[in-house]
Amino acid sequence: MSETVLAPVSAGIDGPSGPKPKRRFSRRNIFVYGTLIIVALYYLLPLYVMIVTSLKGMPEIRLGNIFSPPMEITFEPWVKAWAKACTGLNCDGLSRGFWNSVVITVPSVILSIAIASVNGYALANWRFKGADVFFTILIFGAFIPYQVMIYPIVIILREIGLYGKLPGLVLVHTIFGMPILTLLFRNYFTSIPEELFKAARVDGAGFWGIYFKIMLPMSLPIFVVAMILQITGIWNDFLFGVIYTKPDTYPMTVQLNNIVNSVQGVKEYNVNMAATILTGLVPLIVYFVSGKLFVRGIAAGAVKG
Amino acid sequence: MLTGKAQDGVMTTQERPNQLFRNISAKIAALPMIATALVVFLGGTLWTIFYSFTNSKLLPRLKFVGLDQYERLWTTNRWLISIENLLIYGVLSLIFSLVIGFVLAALLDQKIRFENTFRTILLYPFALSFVVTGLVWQWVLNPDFGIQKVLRDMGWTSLEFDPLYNPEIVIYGILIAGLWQGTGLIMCLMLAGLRGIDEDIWKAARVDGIPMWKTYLFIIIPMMRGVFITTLVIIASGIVRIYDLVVAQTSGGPGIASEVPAKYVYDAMFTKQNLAQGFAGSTMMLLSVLIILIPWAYLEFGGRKRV
Amino acid sequence: MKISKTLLACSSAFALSTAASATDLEVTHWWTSGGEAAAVAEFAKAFNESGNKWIDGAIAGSGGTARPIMISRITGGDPMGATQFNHGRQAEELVEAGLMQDLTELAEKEKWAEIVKPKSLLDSCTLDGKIYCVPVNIHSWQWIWLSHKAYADAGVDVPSNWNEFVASAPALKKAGKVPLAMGNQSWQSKGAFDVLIIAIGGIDLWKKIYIEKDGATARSEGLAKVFAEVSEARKLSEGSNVQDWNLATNMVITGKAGGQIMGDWAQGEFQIAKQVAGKDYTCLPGLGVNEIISTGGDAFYFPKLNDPEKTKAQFKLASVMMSKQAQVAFNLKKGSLPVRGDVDLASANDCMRKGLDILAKGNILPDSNQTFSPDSQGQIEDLMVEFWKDTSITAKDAQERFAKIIDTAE
Amino acid sequence: MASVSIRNLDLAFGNVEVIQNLNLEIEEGEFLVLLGSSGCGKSTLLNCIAGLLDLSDGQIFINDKNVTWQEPKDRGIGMVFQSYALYPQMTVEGNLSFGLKNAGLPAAEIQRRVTQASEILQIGPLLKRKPSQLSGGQRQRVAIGRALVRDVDVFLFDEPLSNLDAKLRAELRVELKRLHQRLENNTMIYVTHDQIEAMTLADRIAIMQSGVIQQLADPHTIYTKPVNKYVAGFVGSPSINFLEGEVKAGKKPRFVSEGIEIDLQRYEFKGTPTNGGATFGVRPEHIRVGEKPGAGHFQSKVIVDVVEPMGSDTLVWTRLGGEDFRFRVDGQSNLTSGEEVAISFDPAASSLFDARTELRL
Repeated sequence: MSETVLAPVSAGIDGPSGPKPKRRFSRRNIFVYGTLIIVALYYLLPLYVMIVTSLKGMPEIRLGNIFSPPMEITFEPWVKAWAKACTGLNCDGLSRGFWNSVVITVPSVILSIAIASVNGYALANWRFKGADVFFTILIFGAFIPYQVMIYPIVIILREIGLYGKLPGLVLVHTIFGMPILTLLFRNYFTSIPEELFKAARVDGAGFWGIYFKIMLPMSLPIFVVAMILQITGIWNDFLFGVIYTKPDTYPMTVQLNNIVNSVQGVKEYNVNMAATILTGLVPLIVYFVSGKLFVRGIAAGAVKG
Repeated sequence: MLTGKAQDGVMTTQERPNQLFRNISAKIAALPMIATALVVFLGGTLWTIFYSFTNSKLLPRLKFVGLDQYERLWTTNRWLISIENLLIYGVLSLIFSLVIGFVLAALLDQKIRFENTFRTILLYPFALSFVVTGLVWQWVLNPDFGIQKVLRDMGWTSLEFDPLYNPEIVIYGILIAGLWQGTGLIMCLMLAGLRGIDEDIWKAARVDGIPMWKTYLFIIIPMMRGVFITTLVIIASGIVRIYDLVVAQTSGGPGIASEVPAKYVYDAMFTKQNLAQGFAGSTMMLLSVLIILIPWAYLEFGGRKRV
Repeated sequence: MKISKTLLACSSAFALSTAASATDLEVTHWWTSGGEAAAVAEFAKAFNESGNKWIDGAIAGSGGTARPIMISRITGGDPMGATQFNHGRQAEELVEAGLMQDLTELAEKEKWAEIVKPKSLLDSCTLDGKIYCVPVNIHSWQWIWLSHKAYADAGVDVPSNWNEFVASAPALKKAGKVPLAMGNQSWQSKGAFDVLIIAIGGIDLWKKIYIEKDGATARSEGLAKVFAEVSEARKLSEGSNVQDWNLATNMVITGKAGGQIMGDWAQGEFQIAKQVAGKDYTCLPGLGVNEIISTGGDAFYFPKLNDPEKTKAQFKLASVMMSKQAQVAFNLKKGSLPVRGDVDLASANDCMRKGLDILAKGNILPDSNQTFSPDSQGQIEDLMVEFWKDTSITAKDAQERFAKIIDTAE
Repeated sequence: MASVSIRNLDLAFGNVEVIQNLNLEIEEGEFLVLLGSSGCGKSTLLNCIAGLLDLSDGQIFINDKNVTWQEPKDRGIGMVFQSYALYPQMTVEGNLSFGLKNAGLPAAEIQRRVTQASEILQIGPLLKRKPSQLSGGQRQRVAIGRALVRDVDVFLFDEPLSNLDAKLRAELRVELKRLHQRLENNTMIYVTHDQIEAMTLADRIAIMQSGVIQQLADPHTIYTKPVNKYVAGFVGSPSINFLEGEVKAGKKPRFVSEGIEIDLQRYEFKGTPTNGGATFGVRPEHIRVGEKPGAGHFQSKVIVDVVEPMGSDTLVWTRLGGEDFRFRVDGQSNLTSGEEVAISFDPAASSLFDARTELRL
């Protein structure tokens, strides 16, 4: 080391010195950014089409191509989608469904996460006999197509008297959200050092004490992940929404389906697209706002198998 | 020592707690899970299998017909096409999801600028429901005003690009939409996995002069076993359940070229009012799920022991 | 408190029906196209005038989307006040399970047996001598709708029967039109096939297969001719990239397509588009070959409810639906024929008149919904949609598969 | 009166026997170190004592109370973990008082104990900080404090110093010793794989291997009179020299190996010496260089192979009896490789093990 310092200056005078120059347009950068930009365009294309179409009038849609920007911007389709589009005799668009979706989503998200987090915690830290068996069945449940389960669920809900009521729908969302959420929480809690759990036990905290005072405050990242998954999942649900609700409590997705499929004369693509964007707005906003937390949360242990 | 097992402590004569009541809070807390697992998933499955041996129509009834439903199932063209479609879609979706997801994650992991923007763009489709995804892509792929028309207007008049209206390739049209919606999440999972890899590994590989692609292929990917397993569970469960996307995009058409098992089951149960036939289809689906799941359970619980 | 309650009860008991306390009744149906919605609004209006309130539970898509929801809700113990089904056997098991309201008393009081024509409609509603549903309209499948504009553009005359239609197809194709508009949904493919059996194979062939379920006939030469014809016809429908029937109809309305084989409900769409029969479009019952109509249609069922007020409203709705005014108003908008023989459709248009004439002559067939179980229907639908859309299936193969379904049909 | 008593303890995970029929009596106020390499079952044993693991069989008494089936919190123990296990979302004060709050102690009492503990451990100024704002040493102090405030009779330490750097480790070691002297009535059970910690802290050391206690004795005995070859090899740094050979019994028992013969008359045999294969062990620091050997001492000339200066002293590698042989000389020594030196040692300070049973002869 010291020898290099003392080497004759002339030896290195023309050689590299100082920070290594960074080329902005190195081949690697062109490849990385080029690929990403192309992929990003592919991903953005449908959104672009949706937005552009929703701002056009019907004549323009019929004539032009779907990728050209609107010549004349109109918000009429948005107004119509939100407040005027008809299904059968109801002509109040999506507006009615918005609050219904909120009313369905909020309790479902809270309950499903509450239960799944406790499950994951019990599975990770309080392993009891047979826990693995139940967990395996639960994961099996993640694969069961919802359609297959409609009939048994109808019967179960009928037997416990919750069919057609909001608690029933909340229960259904909780049940079908449970497998993946439990997996996430279990993996996360497993990644928390076990000594922490042991220390808390020595300190006299019980099952719930440890859960609420130790585990919960440490689990913000995974709760964010779970919340994002559940909000989008439940908000986007159509099947349960349509089967387990009534017209005046239809969630937004059911209204969307109704609007899109109620063709009166010609298909109003602009209204359909506006309705589609409006319906997707809540989960989209959730993603745009908390996308960063989402990745961080997943990185924080959710994926450690 | 002096004390036999029979002798208890000097001061205590406590009963050995019943095994059932050990960790009683944990068990009570797990009750919803146990109930869901047993009543809904296991119970529902057994119920479904049980009634698949009957000839229930609109309502379940106990008139047994043996394996008739299965015989009919496997001689029905639509079911066979559904299975074939699921296989094609499943294999391709699995491969492409993993490859694209991983490559995108690796690109995002190059300490690039605007990482947040790119990630948001790649992830946003996941926020949209399958119904919305299906509609948008139905629209983009529509030959009368979608990509085909645009390209033809630009002068490429001989172009045929109507995947949703060509029975031969319709399943690929659905795949395009499915990948668009799902790879963002896979990318996120992979990215999280990559971020969990020790920086020193990279340094070591760099010092050893191992090319980047080799480092990924032979060092990083094997280290991400856990991520891959979670990802596989998520992708595979999505594949088996595929339904909404097909309904929104093609309704199984043209003809029955894009039918999938879940749709067969649903239609059999409710449109054809032949519950038992639907249950037979369900049973076959559940069976195939088990085939996927058993290796997973083995890896998860059999492979390692926690001490 | 007690007194006021009694008073309330009395007042409601003595009040005229129009002044009865308003009861909300949720009615589910899958009528969401323009013509359909306009028609169902007539029922709603008539029901609301009776002092009750129609809560509209339209489920868009088609019967295939809507029926699962309806059935789930009824079996799940949270039924609606009234629900649409097609004439026939779709609700059979629900009735058997005792989930549906018995309407016999009302029917006898209002003498439905005498006014409903043809009587077969009421028979479909009857199980063990009791009546469980209200037929509201007669729909027939056996029509082809032809666009004058399309033929004018192509420079050929509007055909007057199926054979002329096939002959004119090349000219249409040349003019960039789709000769035969056809939605992608399976029930449309099957419907068109059924119609072609009657037009090409004749009525007896149809009866042999669809009523007697005779497998040998299904394998016969007669049906082979039909299959051969369909295998040609399917080429005429290439290019109609739409799902819904009314979008296909719209292709005819706008002159993008030459014609469409579709039931008389298509009429409502022409009406909404302000097109005039004979001037803008032509309708040919029985495809201009065998003039006969099937008497399918829609019926309303009333699931049993616990609330006596609602039950009362249900009977009211049943009565309203059968009433003369509502029948006329509804069917004019819907483009279907009324179920009562004693109403005057003075304002009926050309096509409806044709239908009424055929009905009066008694040239009627049952609908396949009445003769087949939904399961068999569904199997035929699956086969037909595949056959129409996949030209690689030969007529012979398709016929054999069809015959197999008929063998086991219920 | 035994403070902690473990009787016939068995523990198995599935089919894997981790601890077999283990018995251990620990006196009140004793500082017992469980020493062993990783996987020997020492931490498992500690977890059993804490009640964090269910045993398969046997009993555990703490203060003569059978606690076999009791919850950790009811056993009167405090525990300190290797990774500190501080609750990250709580302040130091919160960490210290968490257990007390769970026990339902009045606020004033909690306050008193927290203050007292923080004084003892000199963490008073840190009370309002979060664990993430503390250095490793500070964290471990807090972790010890958390056990301290519980005012219990038995402290359990699970490798508490392993995550610290060498300097801090030495500092905290002394502090632990001080703490033990101050709390003279408190029993401490300390798990470590570091023999220096064991030797410096312990009243008694239990050396474990494969779930079995090999030797339980005071550090000096362990060091000078290891019961078997494993213990001899495990304790001591640099580790003991082993020579393979055989014992020739008789009036003048000798140990014979390749080219050497050691007179065993000064060696204290446990029984009567018999002929047979044996391992002879002598610690590097017991070897004298260049001095005139005493009566009955072994002496030989060896060639220096490698010299490892370590500052205070120097380790010299050579060969004897066909084996690597190490000895320790003064740091000032200027031996060089290839040099010939005369060495000697006293067999009385050595150990001899049966080649087959590996037990001390």
